[in-house]
Amino acid sequence: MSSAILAQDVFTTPSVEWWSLSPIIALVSGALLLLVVGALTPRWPGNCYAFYTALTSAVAGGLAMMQWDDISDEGASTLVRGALAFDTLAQFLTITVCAATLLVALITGDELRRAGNDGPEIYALFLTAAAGAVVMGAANDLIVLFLGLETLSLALYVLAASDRERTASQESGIKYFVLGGFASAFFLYGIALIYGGTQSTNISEITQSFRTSVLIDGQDSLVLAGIALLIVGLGFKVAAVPFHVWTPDVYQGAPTNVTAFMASVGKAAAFGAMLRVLVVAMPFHRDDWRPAIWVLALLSLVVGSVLAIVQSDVKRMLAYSSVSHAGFILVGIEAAGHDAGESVVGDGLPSVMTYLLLYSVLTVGSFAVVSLVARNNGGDTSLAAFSGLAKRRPTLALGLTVFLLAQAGVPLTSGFIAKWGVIQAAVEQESYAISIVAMVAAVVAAFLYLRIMVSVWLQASDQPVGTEAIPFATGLAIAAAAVFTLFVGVWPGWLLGATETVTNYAR
Amino acid sequence: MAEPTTTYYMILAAVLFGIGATGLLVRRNPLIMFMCVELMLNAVNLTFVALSNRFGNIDGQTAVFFVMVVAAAEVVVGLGIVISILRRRPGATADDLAELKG
Amino acid sequence: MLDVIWLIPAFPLAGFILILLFGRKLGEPKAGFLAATMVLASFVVSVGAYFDLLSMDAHDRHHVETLFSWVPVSSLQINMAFLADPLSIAMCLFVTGVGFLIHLFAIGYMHGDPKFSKFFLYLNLFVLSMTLLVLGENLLVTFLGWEGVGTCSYFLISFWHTRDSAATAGKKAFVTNRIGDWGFMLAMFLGFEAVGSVSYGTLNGAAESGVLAQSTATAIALLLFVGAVGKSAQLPLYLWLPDAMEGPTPVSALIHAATMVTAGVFLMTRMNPMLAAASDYAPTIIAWVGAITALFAATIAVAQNDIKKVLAYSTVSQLGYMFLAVGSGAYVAAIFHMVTHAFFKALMFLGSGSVIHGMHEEQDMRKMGKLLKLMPVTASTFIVGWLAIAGVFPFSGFWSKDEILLFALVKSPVLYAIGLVTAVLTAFYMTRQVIMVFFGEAKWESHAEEHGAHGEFKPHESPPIMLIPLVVLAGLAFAGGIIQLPSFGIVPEAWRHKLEQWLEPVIEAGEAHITDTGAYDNKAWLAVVASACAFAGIGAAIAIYAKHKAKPIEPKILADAWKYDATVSAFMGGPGRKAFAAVAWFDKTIVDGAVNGTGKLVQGTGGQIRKLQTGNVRNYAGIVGVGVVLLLAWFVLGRGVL
Amino acid sequence: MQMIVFVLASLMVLTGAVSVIVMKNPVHAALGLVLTLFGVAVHFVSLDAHFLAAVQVIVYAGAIVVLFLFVIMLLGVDKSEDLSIEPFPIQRPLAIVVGGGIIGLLVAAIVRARDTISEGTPLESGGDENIKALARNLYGDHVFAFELTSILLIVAVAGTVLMTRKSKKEVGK
Amino acid sequence: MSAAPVDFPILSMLVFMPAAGALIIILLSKRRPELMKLVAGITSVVTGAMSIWLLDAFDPQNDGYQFVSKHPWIEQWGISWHLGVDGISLFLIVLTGVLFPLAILGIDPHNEDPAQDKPYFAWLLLLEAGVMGSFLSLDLFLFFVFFEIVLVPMYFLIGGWGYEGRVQAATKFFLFTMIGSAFMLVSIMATVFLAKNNGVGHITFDLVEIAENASFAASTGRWLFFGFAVAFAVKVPIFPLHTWLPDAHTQAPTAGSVVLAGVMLKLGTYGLLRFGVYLFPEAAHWSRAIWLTLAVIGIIYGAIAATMQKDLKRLVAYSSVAHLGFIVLGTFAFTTQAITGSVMQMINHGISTGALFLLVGMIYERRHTRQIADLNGIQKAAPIFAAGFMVVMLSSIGVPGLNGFVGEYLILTGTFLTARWWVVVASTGVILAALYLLWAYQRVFHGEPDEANRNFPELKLKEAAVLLPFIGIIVFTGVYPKPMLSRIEPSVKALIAHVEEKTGFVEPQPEQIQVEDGE
Repeated sequence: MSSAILAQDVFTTPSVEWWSLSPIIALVSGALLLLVVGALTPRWPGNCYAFYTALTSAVAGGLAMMQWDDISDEGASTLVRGALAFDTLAQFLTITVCAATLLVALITGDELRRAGNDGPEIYALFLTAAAGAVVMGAANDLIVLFLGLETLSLALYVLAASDRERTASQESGIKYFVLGGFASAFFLYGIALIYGGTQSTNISEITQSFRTSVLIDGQDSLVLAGIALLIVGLGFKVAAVPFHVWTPDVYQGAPTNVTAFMASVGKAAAFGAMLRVLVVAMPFHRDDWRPAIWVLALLSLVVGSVLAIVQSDVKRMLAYSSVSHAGFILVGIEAAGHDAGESVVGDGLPSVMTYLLLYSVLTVGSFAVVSLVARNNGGDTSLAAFSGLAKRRPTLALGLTVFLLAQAGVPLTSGFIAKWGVIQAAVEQESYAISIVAMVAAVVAAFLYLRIMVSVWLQASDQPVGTEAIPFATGLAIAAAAVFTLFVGVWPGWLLGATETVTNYAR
Repeated sequence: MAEPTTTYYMILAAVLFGIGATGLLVRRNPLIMFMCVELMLNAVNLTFVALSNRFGNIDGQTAVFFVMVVAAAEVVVGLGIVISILRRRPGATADDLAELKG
Repeated sequence: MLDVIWLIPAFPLAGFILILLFGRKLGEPKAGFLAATMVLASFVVSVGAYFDLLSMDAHDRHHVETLFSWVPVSSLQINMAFLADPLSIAMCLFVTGVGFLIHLFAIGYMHGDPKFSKFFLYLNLFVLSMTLLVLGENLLVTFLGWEGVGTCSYFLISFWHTRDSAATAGKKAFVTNRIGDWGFMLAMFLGFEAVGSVSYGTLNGAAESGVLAQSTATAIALLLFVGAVGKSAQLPLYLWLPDAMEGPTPVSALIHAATMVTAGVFLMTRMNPMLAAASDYAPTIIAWVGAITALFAATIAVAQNDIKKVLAYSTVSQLGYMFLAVGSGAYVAAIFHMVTHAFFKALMFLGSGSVIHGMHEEQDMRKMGKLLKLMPVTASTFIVGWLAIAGVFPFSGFWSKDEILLFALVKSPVLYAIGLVTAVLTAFYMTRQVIMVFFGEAKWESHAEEHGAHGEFKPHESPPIMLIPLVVLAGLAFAGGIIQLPSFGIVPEAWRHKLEQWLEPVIEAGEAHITDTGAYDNKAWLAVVASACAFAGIGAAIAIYAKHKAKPIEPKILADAWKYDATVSAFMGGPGRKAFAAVAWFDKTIVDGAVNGTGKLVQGTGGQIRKLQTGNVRNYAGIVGVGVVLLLAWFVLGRGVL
Repeated sequence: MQMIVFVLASLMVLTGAVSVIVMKNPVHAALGLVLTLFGVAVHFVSLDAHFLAAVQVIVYAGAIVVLFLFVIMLLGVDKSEDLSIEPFPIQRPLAIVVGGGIIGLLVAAIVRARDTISEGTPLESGGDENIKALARNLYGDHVFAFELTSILLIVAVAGTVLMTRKSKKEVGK
Repeated sequence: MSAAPVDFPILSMLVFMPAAGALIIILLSKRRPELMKLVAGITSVVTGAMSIWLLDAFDPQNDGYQFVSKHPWIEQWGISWHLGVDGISLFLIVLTGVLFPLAILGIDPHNEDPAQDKPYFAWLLLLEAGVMGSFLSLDLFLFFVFFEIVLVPMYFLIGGWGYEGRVQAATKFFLFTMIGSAFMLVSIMATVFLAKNNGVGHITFDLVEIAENASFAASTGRWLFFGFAVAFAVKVPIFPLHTWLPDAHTQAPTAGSVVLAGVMLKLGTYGLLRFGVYLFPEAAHWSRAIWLTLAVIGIIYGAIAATMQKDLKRLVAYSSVAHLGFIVLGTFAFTTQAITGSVMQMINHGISTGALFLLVGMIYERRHTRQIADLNGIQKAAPIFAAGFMVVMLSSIGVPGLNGFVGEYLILTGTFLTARWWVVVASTGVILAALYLLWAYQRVFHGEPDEANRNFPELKLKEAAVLLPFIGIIVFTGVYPKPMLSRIEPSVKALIAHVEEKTGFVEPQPEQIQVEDGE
């Protein structure tokens, strides 16, 4: 009987390129190992969970780097029957995600052990979330992309709510979850409509179908509506106005280390996905989606910076500033939209990639400092808690200043390179208006960073000197982030050289 | 009597989706909000299946399969979060959770 | 000697530096003598230069000494260069000469002043600037001196700066002068644009050779005149000069009578070819401004009671005379009167200084009188000055005034008439002053208690160091006329027109030639008329103030200088100040307000949008939903169906 | 025939859906959801997606809704919610606009594209063809996605554990 | 060509030396505050010495860029580390090199907490590095980097060591300037990309390459120029974008004001010359009427506003607005005299106004007030101090024989050739200058001192030592400006030749009438 079945249909299992998948495998197996062993062993001493997690993500990132050269040699390709793309675009995102995860892991350890609920689950969630993020960036199939998105999101929902001492944490969790589910439903419907228009969910095939048959004057209305809904879903994840509404509340409510993870890994993955969907899959509709992105960018820039300066809670400020940063990145995507799919393309894609990496490091660093300050002020993250930080912990203040200046886009910091790249890409496409708006928004946002710096440097401190103890791991993370920020600010050549290659992605 | 074409099913799905979205906006009970999300997901499923039938292309049904998995996972996590909240403050509605604002 | 012409300014400069460094150590009176010596040295050099020139043929009396290139930028090449020619040397001679005498006087006058050395510091700086002014080979060097003397006069007027009136007067002088400088600068710019240089040689050469357009020449001439009006205290800018009397009396004598205020006249003389090349109305304007100023100031002088104010207004009036001369093309006469005026006006200022000194800083003539006995030297020298300025034969003033009136008549009878009236008034108010101060009854006794400081009060004669200059100046004021004697048919050939022959190479272009006019033939008669006027004035004054034949007519309006000063100040303090305040308000409220407003606006907007962030998850879902609808609408309607 | 099934099933779907959003009592809402799910399952059947129809009934109507009801009971949040009051007056009009807008626009798009949706050869649905095809597709083209769902489930499990595990304090008391 | 040994990168050193000093200070332990000033002093003095050596080694005949050092920095974007100095930037470099040691060694920040010395000197040195870089950069990107980076130290100096309203002023200063830079940044990029297709052929940020080869369409060039112009107009500042200046000047610590007035404002005027006129001759020449008008407004308006100020420091700040109006006037007159005058006036203003702020700072130290109303009769109490103030003030008024006059005269006489009527109005500025400064002087120094001012301390030896260099330069430059002018002129001539070549403009030359003197 069974033999008969086997006889009548020949089923060949797909070939699996294990080596190319190794980064994802590393992350997932790391998570599983941690869960299993962690469940069987008593609580690990010291910071072992954190360092284990950091190590895992380091390994994954390292693997991705090793594969970099293979790609530049053999060129881009797809894996497991076109489920995943294997190109520098994906690898760069993988590296970004892993780097961010590593830093977050380092600050998480100290955070959790202080609260006394250190345990394997959270780290496992971080790792799996990272895996989901990597998948999002590498997905070559909308379904795979969706699954990656959900993996990341579900983990983030839980993590956001994971601090059960603070009701704010749970509130942020439920808010994030409800709205997230809402958004992913739209995203899914978008996939369905695309499927209706192209008979496939595979990006390569989708692009192919457009190449063969181009429907004019809106007969492909299903695809158009699909793109709209996909933009909604992704816009929600990247916190683009008006889909940003969750950001301030969740960023503020979630534990600071989780916030850092959202702002870095979450954004990076979502933007990676956005690039896949819009630039890679929909080049033939670039004139349809570019204006929409233009508007989203504009709104995000303006609303983000304008709302940021009226806040009084630093985490919330950074949340809004992340919205305006999203606006900047969208400017880059808009620029990439001008020549998406062409053989020779401008700096749009590379600039976005650069921005993602640099911003991820920046934001983790900033939130790391915030977590330290908050920890020593009874969880208070209001601006008042920061006043006189320079008198208490000059080094910490210096680190924070570096990150803030970088976010403001002051030269000789990585933030300047990031902004410059994006604006340059936009100007190259002669979209001057949005560039100027972006720069002006940056000035408005600068006021925010100045406010923080003022209270850090120029205001008196009510706490005794040395209130903020700097635990080793967190200190390490902050130092690494700061050094990286300055180093790239002065010597960005190598990074730009690397991002240049992402333009020949798997088609 | 005419056969219902794919378009019929898709329109039905669209309506269902819309109802779900509306529900999420009007209901205050978090559990019911989840249900509304489920409605929206089902609308998507219906679309997928209708299209897969129209194309004679199984991918659509596979997608539905995955959607169901996701839906299940989502509900599990969501209920987990809700439980942990409601355990602390019973009978809380979505409107009660508004400490964070501005 | 000509090639070391630069020594003339160099000596005062040296004095300035020495006193700057060691002034306090030297102290009184060494600093004073040092300063005086330096000026004397310059005088000696000037004399040497004079004889050098004299030894030359009239038309070669022109020597340029270039020290270094000052402001060289491509087509603009300005040198720090000195020009030694009859005019500049003549100026040097009397600037340094009179300057020296006044230095001497000041040593006595400033006795006991805590800032004794600083005073001479300024004086030397002044002489330096003044010599630069007259020696300059181009407009810019002259301007350097021009501003220098202005600055020094500012320092010296507000020398006793703890007195607010002094401080204010100094500021007023500087600012008013600046208004004139505005014209001077524009003249320089125009000159550079026209001939690519600001050196006198080039400018005047261009003017003479007719290369220069008449309109340009006119503009330059008039703009320079604006400068002159400021510096030489003509209408409408004379305001600062009366106030300048706040300064120590030697300063009034040196700067505000003898030298600085005559710089304007010098400048116009120096640029006489330009004036000649200008349209006819240019000199006419100058003549009229001069004439009107002369009369205007004379009327005011009639009613002044401050011994120095009288002299101040008289100075303004006499300067008006000089410009009348310039405008009439009588450059020789202008310079001639400038010199004689320098003598007798310096003399009288110093005399008044001596009186003030003797009266213990009392300046009100109504509290003086009968000083002839107590201050014989002062009195007698002062009387010489009086007769000179009144134009009594044969005092110096007689000759110079005659010259001017002669040319004025040729220019226009009206101007001549104004000149005569002014002459009458001059004689009148000077007589009035002499009577009030030196004759009549001693009113100061009644004021003795005011000076009760050293018991019984008695005015005293000044020390010899102060009297010597008086005597010397008196001599000059008496005999100054010989440098420019008319013929009258009796004066021997060799004695006539010395100054005219001397200046001839410089002013030939501009000098008006009147030998063929009727006025020239009746010179003698004109002289008689002038003398008659002088005596009329003197007589009237004696009748009123000595014999009390009639009540003095001193209307308030004259005492208040026609309310002109008051009006201007009222305008400055009122509408002018309001306008300035309005600008400041505009800056603070509108411009800066706009900037800060923008900031406020942004924050306000933030505050509004913030309200959308209610914290309620269903509202958030609503916002997202709206976003979805809009996006869909764009794609489906915007790009799709429609 | 087909049409009648379609209409009836659609009625089930819509009534269920509407009752989900209007029923005061969460339990009733859950039952409305069940109705919808069944309706969808019927549609699946009439669209030859037999396997999915089965899964729909078992997993959805079975597991998920039961889970819902279970939680409702467990937490005793079954007391009916007063829908007559709406703290945000704008919320409901907004909801109508959003819902209506979404429906309208999607329908517009669907209708506009009705002729351009390409017609393919229907899948043979006799016997277990459907499930076989599904299986091939699942373990063939979508094997990676299939594996990925495992990670998704791990997250769900770990997450729930983390969420519902009593923290030391709670254990303490 | 240049006398400099090729192997010694003098210009790069000028930038790195202060930066290195700042780094050392940051690394020093803050328990040794006395070291901070030492290190700062040494590095700044060495930098100053190098700048003076540069002055000596500079070849006056050569009108090109000298001591050029060029290394690729970010190849991907065609950006290189390209430094060079010519007659226009030379004296700004020297001024920077001289001003900073004086500000660092001569002015006491009055830190009640000695630990504060560390950041103070570090920021100052960083500022010096940034300013040096801005004046030396010949690469658009590089220039922008330095142009922006100087904001940060200045922000912290004002905010950290300023007076009562410091934070507000610092923020205003920072944001206002950043807004300007926002436009410039976009403009820079657009320039580069458009230049690529209009003559340059490849992506490069090299100033010289673009300026020499690129040829933009008139309208394009004007837009690009506008972008740059906004940034510089804010920095200068030009009416009506000037309102950050009084606040920043008034609130900044003395050293900050000195540096701000001395060199930082020059970033704007220098930028207008180097990146406005040189890069977009057509646009600059086309828009000159606007600039001249704004400049004249600035002159008159600044002077009038200054007259009505009650705060001495604010008064000096507004006088800066007027003075910079002159500089802008000369810049857009397009004649050798005017532009040479402008460049010279940049230095003069740096010296005189810098010195004025120094003196006002001393007054504040003694009396803890800047209100003119609270001060009087100081000349009686402290004659030497008053004398010093007087000299500096006269140079600011523009009295001949002092530096201020030469620059002003050149600007006006040069501008007269191309914009006569603007000059006629602008010249009235010299009257107003006398008015507001003398009035202020009278109120502060003249009169009988009251109780509070009777014991106003006389100028101390240390203060005199700081003041003397200023006065020395003031007098020397006024009497003998030739060495300066002869170095500036060739570069200016080259610049104007560049403008003439790129536009139809021809510099008017007054016909030289040669009359052999004296008949």
